[in-house]
Amino acid sequence: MEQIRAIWRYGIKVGIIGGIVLVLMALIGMIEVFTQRQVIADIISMGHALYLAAGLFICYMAAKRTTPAKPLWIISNSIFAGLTTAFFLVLLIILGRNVNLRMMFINASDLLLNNLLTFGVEGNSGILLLLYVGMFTGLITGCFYLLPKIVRTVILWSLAGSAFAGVLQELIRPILTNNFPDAISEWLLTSDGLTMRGALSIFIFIALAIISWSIKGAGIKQGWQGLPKKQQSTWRTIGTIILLAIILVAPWRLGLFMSEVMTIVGLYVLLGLGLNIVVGYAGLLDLGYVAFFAIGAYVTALITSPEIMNLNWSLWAAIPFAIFFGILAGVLLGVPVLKMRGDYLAIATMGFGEIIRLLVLSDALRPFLGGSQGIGKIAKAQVLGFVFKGPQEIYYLIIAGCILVIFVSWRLKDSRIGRAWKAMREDEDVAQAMGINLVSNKLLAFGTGAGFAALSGVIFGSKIGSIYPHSFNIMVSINIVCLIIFGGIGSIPGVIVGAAALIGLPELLREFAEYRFLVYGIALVVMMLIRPEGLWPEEAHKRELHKGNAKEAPG
Amino acid sequence: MAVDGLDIEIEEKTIHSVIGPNGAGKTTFFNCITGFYKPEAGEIFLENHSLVGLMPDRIVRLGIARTYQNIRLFPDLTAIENVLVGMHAHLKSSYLGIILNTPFVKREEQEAEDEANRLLKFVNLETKANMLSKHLPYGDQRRLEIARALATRPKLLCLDEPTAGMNSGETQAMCDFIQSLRDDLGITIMLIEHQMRVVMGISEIITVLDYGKKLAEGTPDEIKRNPKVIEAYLGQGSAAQSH
Amino acid sequence: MQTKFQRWKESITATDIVMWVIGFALLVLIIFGSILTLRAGRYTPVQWFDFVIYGLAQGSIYALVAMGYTLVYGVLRMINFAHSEVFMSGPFTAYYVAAYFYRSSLLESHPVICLIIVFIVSMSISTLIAFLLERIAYRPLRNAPRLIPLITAIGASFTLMYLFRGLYGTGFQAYPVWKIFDGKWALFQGLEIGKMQLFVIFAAALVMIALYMFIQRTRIGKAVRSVSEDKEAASLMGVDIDKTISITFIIGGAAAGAAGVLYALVFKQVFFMMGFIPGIKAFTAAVLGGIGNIPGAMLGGLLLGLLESIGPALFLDGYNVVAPYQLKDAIAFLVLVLVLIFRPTGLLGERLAVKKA
Amino acid sequence: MKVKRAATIHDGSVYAEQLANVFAETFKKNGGTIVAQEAVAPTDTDMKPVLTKIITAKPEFIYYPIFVAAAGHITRQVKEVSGYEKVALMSADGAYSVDFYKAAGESAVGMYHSSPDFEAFGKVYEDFLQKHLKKYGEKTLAPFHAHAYDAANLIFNAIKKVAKKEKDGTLYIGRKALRDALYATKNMKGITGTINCNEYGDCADPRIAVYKTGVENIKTLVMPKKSFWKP
Repeated sequence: MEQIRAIWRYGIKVGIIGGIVLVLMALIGMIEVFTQRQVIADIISMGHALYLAAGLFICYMAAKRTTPAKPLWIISNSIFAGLTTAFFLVLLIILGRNVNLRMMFINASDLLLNNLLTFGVEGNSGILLLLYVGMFTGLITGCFYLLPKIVRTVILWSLAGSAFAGVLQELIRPILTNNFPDAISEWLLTSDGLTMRGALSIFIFIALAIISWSIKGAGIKQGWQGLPKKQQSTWRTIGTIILLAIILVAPWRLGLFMSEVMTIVGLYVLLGLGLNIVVGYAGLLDLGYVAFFAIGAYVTALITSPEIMNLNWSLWAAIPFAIFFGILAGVLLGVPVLKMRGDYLAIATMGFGEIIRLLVLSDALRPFLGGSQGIGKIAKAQVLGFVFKGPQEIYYLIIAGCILVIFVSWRLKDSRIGRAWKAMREDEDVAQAMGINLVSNKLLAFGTGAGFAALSGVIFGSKIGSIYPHSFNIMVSINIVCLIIFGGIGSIPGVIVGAAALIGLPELLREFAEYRFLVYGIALVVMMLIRPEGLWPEEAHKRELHKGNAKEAPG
Repeated sequence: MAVDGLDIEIEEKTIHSVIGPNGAGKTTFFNCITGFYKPEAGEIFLENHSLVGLMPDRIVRLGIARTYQNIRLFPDLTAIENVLVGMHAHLKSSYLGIILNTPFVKREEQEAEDEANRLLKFVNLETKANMLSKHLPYGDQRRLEIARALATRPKLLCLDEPTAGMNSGETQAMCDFIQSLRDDLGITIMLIEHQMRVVMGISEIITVLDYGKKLAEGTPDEIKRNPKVIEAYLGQGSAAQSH
Repeated sequence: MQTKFQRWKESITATDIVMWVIGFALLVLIIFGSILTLRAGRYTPVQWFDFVIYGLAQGSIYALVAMGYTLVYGVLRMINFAHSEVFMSGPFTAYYVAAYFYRSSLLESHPVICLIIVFIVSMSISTLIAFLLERIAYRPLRNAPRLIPLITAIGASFTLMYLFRGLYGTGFQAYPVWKIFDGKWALFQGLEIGKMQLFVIFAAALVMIALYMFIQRTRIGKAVRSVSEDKEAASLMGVDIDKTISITFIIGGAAAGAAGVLYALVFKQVFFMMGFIPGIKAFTAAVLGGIGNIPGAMLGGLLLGLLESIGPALFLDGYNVVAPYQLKDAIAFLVLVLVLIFRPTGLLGERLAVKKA
Repeated sequence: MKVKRAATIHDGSVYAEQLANVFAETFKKNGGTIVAQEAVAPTDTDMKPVLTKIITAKPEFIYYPIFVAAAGHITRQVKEVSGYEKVALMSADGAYSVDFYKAAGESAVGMYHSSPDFEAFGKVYEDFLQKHLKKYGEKTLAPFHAHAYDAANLIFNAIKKVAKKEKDGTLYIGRKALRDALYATKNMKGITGTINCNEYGDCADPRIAVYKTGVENIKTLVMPKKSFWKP
């Protein structure tokens, strides 16, 4: 009996969850909005691609969950999952016909319920079609699951690659047209989506790449490790030079929009590296970090802008002052929170951040800080007549800042001070018992982090030209904490990857701004559930995984 | 009050054990010495230097290191990093020097790493230097904790139940190891222990605590014969009732 | 032998002195400002009384939300950042029920029954969301490092906020008015108290007392307390940890749902971001009172409400500061920081501090 | 209006603070006194304390040019604070919309709004409303619509003048060129009137009127048609 129930129970269980998810996806309007964007021109829209992909994923999960993993049972469970999911959508459609759902759910439009969800077929035949599609999705997924693993990986990655190319076409187009002959972009893209041949060629290209890597990859790795040390390091130097060259020419080859995105990401990298020292190394959860960013920006504004103090200094003169005041503020705000731990520290620092913002915003201090009108006319940096004004120029300022900050973080990381911070992060009491002065080391961490943030504030002020208190709200601090942990806490490349993923990607997908934070939130949750160590974790962990695996013993 | 009216003197280069029933105040006594608790009255001296009121990190610099009853390593640091943290107080690199990577910093880091490796070798962990300490086996963690304490270059090393949770073979190895610490490195050792066999085997002087007070003190042989100690250990129940 | 005083004197460090100087200076500023304000006599006693009532009404809502933070913190040692969305989800959904009652004029004829139904709907939605939140987002991370669940909670908060935005739209929905809460009750000597404020204070107190009794007196409550004391010991004693944690979330969710309706009744507007600011305030309140401590959450909530309502007028008006009410949050946070400086574990948070050492 | 004592509230946004300040200056010029200048946060909900504070200065008139949510709270809570029985309320176009009526409910009856003078827009505006109704099936939501429409057209025109199309399809729009083109706009026929820009970039046809909300406006959720006062 138990055996027979296994034929359908996993499918229905997963299908119910899947059905609810898909109904929600439809009701929040995601599918409708996304159908306006074509992935492959005139063949499939993003909305339907998403809709189908979610269905495929649900059926795949059902297939995976099936415990006596017999082929027939897997397929039947997968079909059941597809059918159950489709059934939920059918319920939604029928409900929508009889009740005016829009009273409550503003996105439950007629178009969605009677056309989009049923793939353009209206009426009862649409409902039937939906059920058929559910069944077929299940069937296909079930069969797919039974294929050998390598085939599955190849197909999945290739599909994902094509879909990604379709979604990010706006990004790909200028890259292609700026750097390659027009024929390539015409082959791949039409004005509103990939061409069929383009999608196919991307699919085949990725598939070939994966297959060849799986055959040759291990050999290449071994060959690399077999190289003498000296040769390895020459190759590494060459690689670094090429990377640097790419970074340097990037803004001019990628166009204005991408440069703008890169400057924003760069600013967050600066901020992230600073907070990484406080949170990642020293383990002090600081939710008021934006205050130092604000201090950097405001000091710059006061010194260089004609509006309040009328000093009109150059930006270069402002940088040391801004950093000095940033560090000073970091230390001063650090003193009162020295004895606090964990969440008390988090909330106290958050309070500080908010106090700074409210003071800057307040009418009471308006004559000195500009109040809600902010401070405008902040100077741009200049070197020998070269003005850092547009995003493409500011980019270099940010790259220079990033290199400086990365260098400092990297030097500190494996030094006496870095180790002291990490020891405090792990166990404050024991760290103290090992001769580490908590007061000075904590203040050092706060000061360093604040200095980085202030530098970032200088560049931000100069980039925007005028600053307002609203740019420095608590969401900035929260975003930075998220990107550090998303990238891998305590890891320098992790910060860069985290900033690119959490700040850069959403900027590129601005058209879907409505769902940006939803996706952001889901990404955070899913990431923490499946890969809590982050995208690019700290080196020690990796090093350890390589060497320690064989010898690992239970603790 | 966990500890009251305690008067202990520890001779240089001895192995001095502190024993007593559960809750006798042994660990509290340790915490007072190492600065985690501040005694309300009384004095603690290390070579004529008063320790009362000093922060734990100052006390370590003066030469008292400790280990913990329930191992407290830095779990997400590698073994060698744990040891290097112990050296923190003896390294002199300044913030600016580190960033500029001055020759002094380079040399000091190299020397520190060499010394850390020597210490790891001393505790037989040289092959596991790059493993995260949380992944080390239990016995290794105990020894690593001692290596970390040694890295602070202590004059007095306080070991809080170093053999807890070990089988008899491991316990014997640990006893030999503790003795070699004193013999090879010339460090004074203070030991909190539960296992009588360990205590009687390696210590030169034993202090018995009960209810935060000193019950007896002397060589292992004297302690074995002391009637008060026997009562405290065997007649614990009756003693408690009579209070 | 040294005296206790000498010992105390020795253990003071430079940073302590700096802190005392700063704290003392701020206290002097606050007291001096208060004296100036009182001597200026701009406010009548009736107005001071009003300030207190407004503060208590707002504070009791904070306190109810803070209960959720504190309970979860007690059992899981994590900031449930998404609790503000639990607070939002209930009343936002219940709005549609309330609007239906209003349209069908049931609200006119049976206001009390409608109110009860709205409460029930709101509390059950909030409870459900809190329960699912724990099951999906937090349970798999029970043993992860401390920052991981925090990020999950932030992510869950975003997800919920924008899910509701997607479902119900971005607009402000206006809660219908319950006529029974209009008007004021006159007390003696010209003092009067709004019926709405009275109801909010009363209802919040009722819910809080009920929850407190539940935690203190019932078996389940004991399980919750034992888990927050020591998880391992509790599981050895046969307490089902998973179930207890679920129950904690459910209780916190119910309190948030009730708080949400009270909030919607007072302020009449619901929208998808309504939880964010009260959430932060309530968490601040929980920390102020000593997080993990239930009476602390109540005390912290009321105190924060009072500070926001009285603080700017009392402390700043005497100095003739422009627009003092713009700084009300700054005052609230400043007091929080002051409290944490002198009592690093909040007003009633002693217990936890001892355990962590 | 014969008021001598006024108070202003803004919400820390550039828009509201400017309006409040301009109002204060004009009011003082005309012989009135500003008895209190307060500010709230756009996310604030409990306005009763700040209202209690303001009433101690005994204003006869409160101007709060802020947005729907906070303006709704103030309008509702004014009725719950004693001393406000005879105080006139006025907001600006930031809260001049049907949404505000929903948020404020019946408390909004009798309050004033400063807003662009819709009557002055004339025929072109009526046509626009008709088109909008046809296209989106609902009425316009905020009073910004007319200005937003004009502003968008203004910018489109300017962009057309200065934009250069590159071969990859990216539009390059010189920032300074765009600004110059914008500021140089003269005699554009918009729905809010004839638009002229000055060298500071102020572009609108500055015709502001004051509207008064009546009982039937709240009931039917329709904005008042006739202006109460016009320059």
